[in-house]
Amino acid sequence: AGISDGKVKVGVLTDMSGTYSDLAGPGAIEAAKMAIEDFGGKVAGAPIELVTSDHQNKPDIAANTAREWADAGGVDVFAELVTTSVALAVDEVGKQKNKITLVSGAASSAITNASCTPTAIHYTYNTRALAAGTGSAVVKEGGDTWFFLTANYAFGESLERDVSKVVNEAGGKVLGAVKHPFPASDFSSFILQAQGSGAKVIGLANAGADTINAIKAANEFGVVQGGQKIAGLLVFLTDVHSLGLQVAQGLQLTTGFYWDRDEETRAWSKKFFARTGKMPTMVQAGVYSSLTHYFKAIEATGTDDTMTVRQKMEEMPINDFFAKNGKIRPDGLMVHDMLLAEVKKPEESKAPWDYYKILRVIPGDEAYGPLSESTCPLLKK
Amino acid sequence: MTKIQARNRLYLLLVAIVIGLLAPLVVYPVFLMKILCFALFACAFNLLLGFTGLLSFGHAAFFGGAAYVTGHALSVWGLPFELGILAGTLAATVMGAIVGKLAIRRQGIYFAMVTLALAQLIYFLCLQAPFTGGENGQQGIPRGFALGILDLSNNTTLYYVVLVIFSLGFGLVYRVINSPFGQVLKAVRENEPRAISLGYDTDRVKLTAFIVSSALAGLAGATKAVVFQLASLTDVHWHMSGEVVLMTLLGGVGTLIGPVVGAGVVVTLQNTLSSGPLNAYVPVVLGGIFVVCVLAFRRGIVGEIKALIKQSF
Amino acid sequence: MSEHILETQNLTKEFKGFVAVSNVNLSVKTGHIHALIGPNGAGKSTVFNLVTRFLTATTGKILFEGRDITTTKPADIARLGMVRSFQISAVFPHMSVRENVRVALQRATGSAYHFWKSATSLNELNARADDLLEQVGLLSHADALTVELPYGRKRALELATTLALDPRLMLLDEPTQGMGHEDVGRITDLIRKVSANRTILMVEHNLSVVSRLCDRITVLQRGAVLTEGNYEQVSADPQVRAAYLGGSHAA
Amino acid sequence: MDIFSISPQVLLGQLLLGLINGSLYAVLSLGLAIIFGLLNIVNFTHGAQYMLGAVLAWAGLNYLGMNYWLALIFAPLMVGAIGIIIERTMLRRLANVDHLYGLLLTFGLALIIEGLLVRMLGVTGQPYAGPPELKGGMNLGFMFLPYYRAWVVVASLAACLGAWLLIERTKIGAYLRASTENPNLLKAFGINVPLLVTLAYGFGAALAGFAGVLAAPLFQVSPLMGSNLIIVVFAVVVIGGMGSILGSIVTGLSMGLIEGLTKVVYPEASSTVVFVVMAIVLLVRPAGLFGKAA
Amino acid sequence: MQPELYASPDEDLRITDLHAFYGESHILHGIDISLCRGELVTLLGRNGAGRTTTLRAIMGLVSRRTGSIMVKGQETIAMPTHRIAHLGIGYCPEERGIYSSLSVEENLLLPPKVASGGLTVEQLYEMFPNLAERRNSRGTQLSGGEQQMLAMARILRTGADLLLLDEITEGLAPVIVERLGEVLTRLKGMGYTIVLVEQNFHFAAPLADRHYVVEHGHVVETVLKEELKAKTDLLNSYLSV
Ligand SMILES: Nc1ncnc2c1ncn2[C@@H]1O[C@H](COP(=O)(O)OP(=O)(O)OP(=O)(O)O)[C@@H](O)[C@H]1O
Ligand SMILES: Nc1ncnc2c1ncn2[C@@H]1O[C@H](COP(=O)(O)OP(=O)(O)OP(=O)(O)O)[C@@H](O)[C@H]1O
Ligand SMILES: [Mg+2]
Ligand SMILES: [Mg+2]
Repeated sequence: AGISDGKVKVGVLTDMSGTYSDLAGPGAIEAAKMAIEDFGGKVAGAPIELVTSDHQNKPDIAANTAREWADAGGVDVFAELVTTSVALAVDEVGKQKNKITLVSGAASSAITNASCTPTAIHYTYNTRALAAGTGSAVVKEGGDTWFFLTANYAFGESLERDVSKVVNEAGGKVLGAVKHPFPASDFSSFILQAQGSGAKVIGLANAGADTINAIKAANEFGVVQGGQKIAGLLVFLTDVHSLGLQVAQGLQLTTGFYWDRDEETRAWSKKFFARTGKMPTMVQAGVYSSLTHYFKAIEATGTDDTMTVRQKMEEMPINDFFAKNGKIRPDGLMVHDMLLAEVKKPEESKAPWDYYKILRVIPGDEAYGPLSESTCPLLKK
Repeated sequence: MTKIQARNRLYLLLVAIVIGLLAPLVVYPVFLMKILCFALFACAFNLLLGFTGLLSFGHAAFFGGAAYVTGHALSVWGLPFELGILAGTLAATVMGAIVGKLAIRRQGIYFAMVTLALAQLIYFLCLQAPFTGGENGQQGIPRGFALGILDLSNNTTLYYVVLVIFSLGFGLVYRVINSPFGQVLKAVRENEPRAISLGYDTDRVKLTAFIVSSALAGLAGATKAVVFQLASLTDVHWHMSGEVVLMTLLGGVGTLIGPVVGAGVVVTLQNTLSSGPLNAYVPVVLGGIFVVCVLAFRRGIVGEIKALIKQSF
Repeated sequence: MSEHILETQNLTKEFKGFVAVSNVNLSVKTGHIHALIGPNGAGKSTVFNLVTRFLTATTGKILFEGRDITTTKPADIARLGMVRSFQISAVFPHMSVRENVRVALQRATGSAYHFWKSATSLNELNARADDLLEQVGLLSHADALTVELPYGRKRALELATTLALDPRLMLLDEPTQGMGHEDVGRITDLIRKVSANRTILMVEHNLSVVSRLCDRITVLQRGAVLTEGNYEQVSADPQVRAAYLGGSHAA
Repeated sequence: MDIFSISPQVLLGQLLLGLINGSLYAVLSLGLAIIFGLLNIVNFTHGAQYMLGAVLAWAGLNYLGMNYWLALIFAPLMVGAIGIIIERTMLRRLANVDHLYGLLLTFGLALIIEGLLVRMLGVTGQPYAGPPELKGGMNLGFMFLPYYRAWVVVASLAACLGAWLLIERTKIGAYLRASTENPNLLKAFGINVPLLVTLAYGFGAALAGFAGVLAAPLFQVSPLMGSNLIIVVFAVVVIGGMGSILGSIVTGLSMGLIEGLTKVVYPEASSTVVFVVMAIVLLVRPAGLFGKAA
Repeated sequence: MQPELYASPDEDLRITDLHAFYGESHILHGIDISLCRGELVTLLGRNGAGRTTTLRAIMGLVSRRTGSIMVKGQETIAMPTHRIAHLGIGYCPEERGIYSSLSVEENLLLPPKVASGGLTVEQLYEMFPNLAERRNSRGTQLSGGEQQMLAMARILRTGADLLLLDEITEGLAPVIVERLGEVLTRLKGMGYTIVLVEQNFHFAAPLADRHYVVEHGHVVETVLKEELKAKTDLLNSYLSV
């Protein structure tokens, strides 16, 4: 088959100015550039090109750009795609136009279940993994009664659902939940309700600014002093960075990647830091890793024909700074080890961005669950 | 004089038609369709703002609401394309009738605020209602076939269908403005108590205008849903209401083709900016345009051009 | 057709305790030019507003051609054939003078909601519009933009618009207000001319106009009817002089 | 959960929290009402000005070591000054065109200010530690009340009262209303309307900035913190009756309470309830609760 | 330039070659008028002649004006409106300009004092009893005539001693008109300087020292009190058909 129109074109669709621009955004684009450079700017003899676009968190804009790139722009692969609505929209386009989509930023496990497509790969993390990580870990430590603050939209709900499942299976109990509007600024009232519930653990089934404000409020109302535990179900490094350790300390969270884990991660992250002035989030690292893996598959097959590459990506295990023995399942889910981390106390932190201590490595299969659990229609044939 | 004008109009029309027909050969059809959808939306909005003197700050509700209904009709009920579009438009018309009924009793800023408030309620419903798919929106809406034969999954085919829809909508707006009803609208806008004393039921007049406008907004939304094969919250969000104001203002409030031009410019900007070096500054640039328009050329692009022509005669 | 085209029975209007109109029994003979005079704040405009339903009476009844219209909508009143002109000039400022009149003519044609027809269908009304403008001496300004007319001309235009509805009963609130002598003269003649086949109820402070036009005059004071009669009778009434005309008009 | 399962204590707590947010609404809507009352424009920049107040406080602390109390004075002054510049350079030119344009201009400005700050600070924003003097809180039995929140209520109410007296108890109030109706005639009476307008806008903006500083320790200081708040505050102003000073204050507080209740009864709707109220009020009482019927 | 060169000390108002514009349209084409302290002059003319515009131009309420307007020896052509007012001018506009959002009393108290003197509120209420009666109702709820009274009363409070009055007898009952006549005579006696725009010639005639006939933005005729008899026909030819 060879390389379509003589080059491999990467399209990064991300949120450049909105809520997710810190955890993905410019950093993700930088990661993509690094991936291309480190691969030598060429794959299977063909030059690699990069186009990027700001989808402003609007699925229609994302879909529009994706479609245009596919029809007129000769783009072969889409990457990053933060926030679920965008990911779903672009996966749909990818399916029609037969282009691979490498989802790194979006969370919902639906992407590889009910709404899975033959071309979509969900790479960095998903709600199921977050749930399994934080949920079971916290229950193991005796946090067996939960109360959720849930962002009132698909993501929040699927997160709550997944965690509740885990908690119940681990013998814990969910005492209640309050669905807060998205976005919300004042969480005092919800925190108060959580306190009132008497649950041992307050689970934050939300993200970004909501999580941050919730944690601030919890801190202000002395939740932790009151003997309750906060479990941030989706917390990014950038969130902790902007919260500050003073407030965030002791917070337990699950992440797909942490820059300070070992030599490899440090080496790559330092390079990233040098270019962006920030340490990478798991999303940004995921973009690098997913693209690199995609290039390798092309290198190996000598073609950028979608299905061939997709096949190859599935066959090849992923072993890089980002993932150890990661594998892509037929439903498109990239299964890899996750990390259960706890935010350090200010005095424990020795350097800037030295935020997490890793409590436990959660084996991929435990985190993401067996393939048999997947409800992806594609599997039924 | 008026003869000349009429002739010029005719030429303009012909040029427009030719451009419309040839455009997809040079420009990416889906992009064109997006412009057409927003252009129609803006025209509908301008019918209120420009020709009835009512600033609705909740028109997104009709636009996005219709999109959802059409999406549902096509993907769940499996209706054919035409009926799907019709369903969305009807839904918007009904919403328009209700919102309008409540809102037209107020003037000026208050009208704007009531419409905003009611639109927020509709937004909330869309967020909560199961059939909208909440934050994720409705994905993969089937395009289906027009008249049962034209395969709309082909962008170019779909483009011409959308072009027809747009032309119908635009034609309707034109007709409304230049109709006996249009005259009455103007009178009501100018001096309502006097219009009443002349025996006009001004509330009914305004309501009629509002319903027509929301129906057209709905038509635009419904079409958009088919084009992008998705309906999402962004279309019902109040920012969308703000955007359509921008388009109308930029193009020229109260001018016929102003909104079309405005929509074209804004959409193009959004597209080019988002993948250009400025991609992190889209809101800033849009904001900038707002400010410049309001301060420098309030008549909007078309308005200014008209003024120029007037002077040069 | 009844003898009295308009009747009010114990018409009363209170504004938060303040009685602007109290127990006014007014009956306007068909075909008359009937004037409502009285000192400022006597309640003339309020009576107008009540009769045309721009205000709702606190108590009392209003009969138009024998039909009770106490609760009819203002717009419908106009359709019944009773039209008012305002005390402050009421025009459509950014429409041409001709269009102003045409809008009024249009209502009768019932094309108000025809948003599918072309506006050129209204040109057939131009002839009648111009004819009306002719009568008020505005034909030369037919294509001018109304805002730019001086106040007096605006009033003239308003009258033309009112005439366009060809009402059986016309209520004119100070039709000559703000007009130069020549206009006053013309309007007075005009009113006489159009009164031919209709009834007119007017508020007017300009006594020369009243004396020249009116068959019957009702004098209001503090919201109540002071007296009624023709010009001679009324102007002879000492009460009226004291309350309204004042010294200089004596004898 | 439904209302019956709520213990009175919890309810009390929620109402108190509602009151706290309400007092912020009050300050914001008061500023908005003044601006609307005098310039007759719906000031879409208000949210951005509120955010600026918070950001300036944060910047002052981190770059100049300016403590909270100083920030409470200087940040509003800065925001007010910026407001004055905006009014002088831009709004001024819209004085005698349709008020819609004022709304659109400020809408654009808000986009610009927020957009630029996002590039500078990032969206996740920055934490701002409140004044050490007000650390901790008291246990009211039914809830734990942080001292700082108590302070917010006191400060807001004081600000509102001050502004209200200034406007209603002096002739300024009359000028304010008159100049919206017919500024030219007011000039002809010898009143320097342009100056009046400028100051009023500056004052309104400063109030927004003040609210911003008050809010800084409560929420994450982020460029978008005002963008969603703003339309809620609009609703508050409309409910109170546009341009009605007292109306905006009272409504601000009561909306806070209503929101607080909704957060317990039907939390999903807590950000929407204000609009429900607004719709109802406008239908029943067009001019708003305190507005004089036009 | 030295005001003295143009204005004699007791000259309150001197307008020379005044041109005024509304946007594009050029309304006044060189008006020349001058008044000494304590004089009362009228501007007569057909509708649209430009009398209101003249007054608005003096107050700086037109979009553009050129020429010279000396108020009490000061050039005001470049002054902002509010400063002009503080030279002691009271303006009563044709459209009355009553504020609907203010009560009658608030309307009355609205204009700030521009000079010492001026009538007290009590004096005004005694002059216009209707107002006293309605003092607490909203300005625009007054009857047409009552609004006219209010507009007039409003400026008598401020101590302004140069009054620009536009059609103040409009819509007033004869009794009130008479009373206004007396008021003006009284004011004149008190040394007020008054420019009166009038339709009602019979009202103006006995009061005025001079009549300026305005037509198409020019002063086409100046008629002194003494000449009235002689020039009546001339005047009629200007004012009537
Ligand atoms: N909406 C209102 N609210 C309160 N009082 C009102 C209202 N409208 C009119 N009035 C009062 O009712 C009385 C009668 O008003 P009206 O306008 O009928 O007088 P009028 O006879 O028309 O006087 P004019 O000849 O001056 O127009 C006046 O004293 C006026 O102040
Ligand atoms: N806002 C405006 N824009 C344009 N032209 C105007 C405006 N106002 C008045 N004019 C024009 O200016 C001319 C003079 O108007 P002005 O009001 O001074 O007349 P006037 O002498 O006061 O007559 P009257 O007051 O009796 O109507 C008129 O021809 C009028 O058309
Ligand atoms: Mg009256
Ligand atoms: Mg005049």
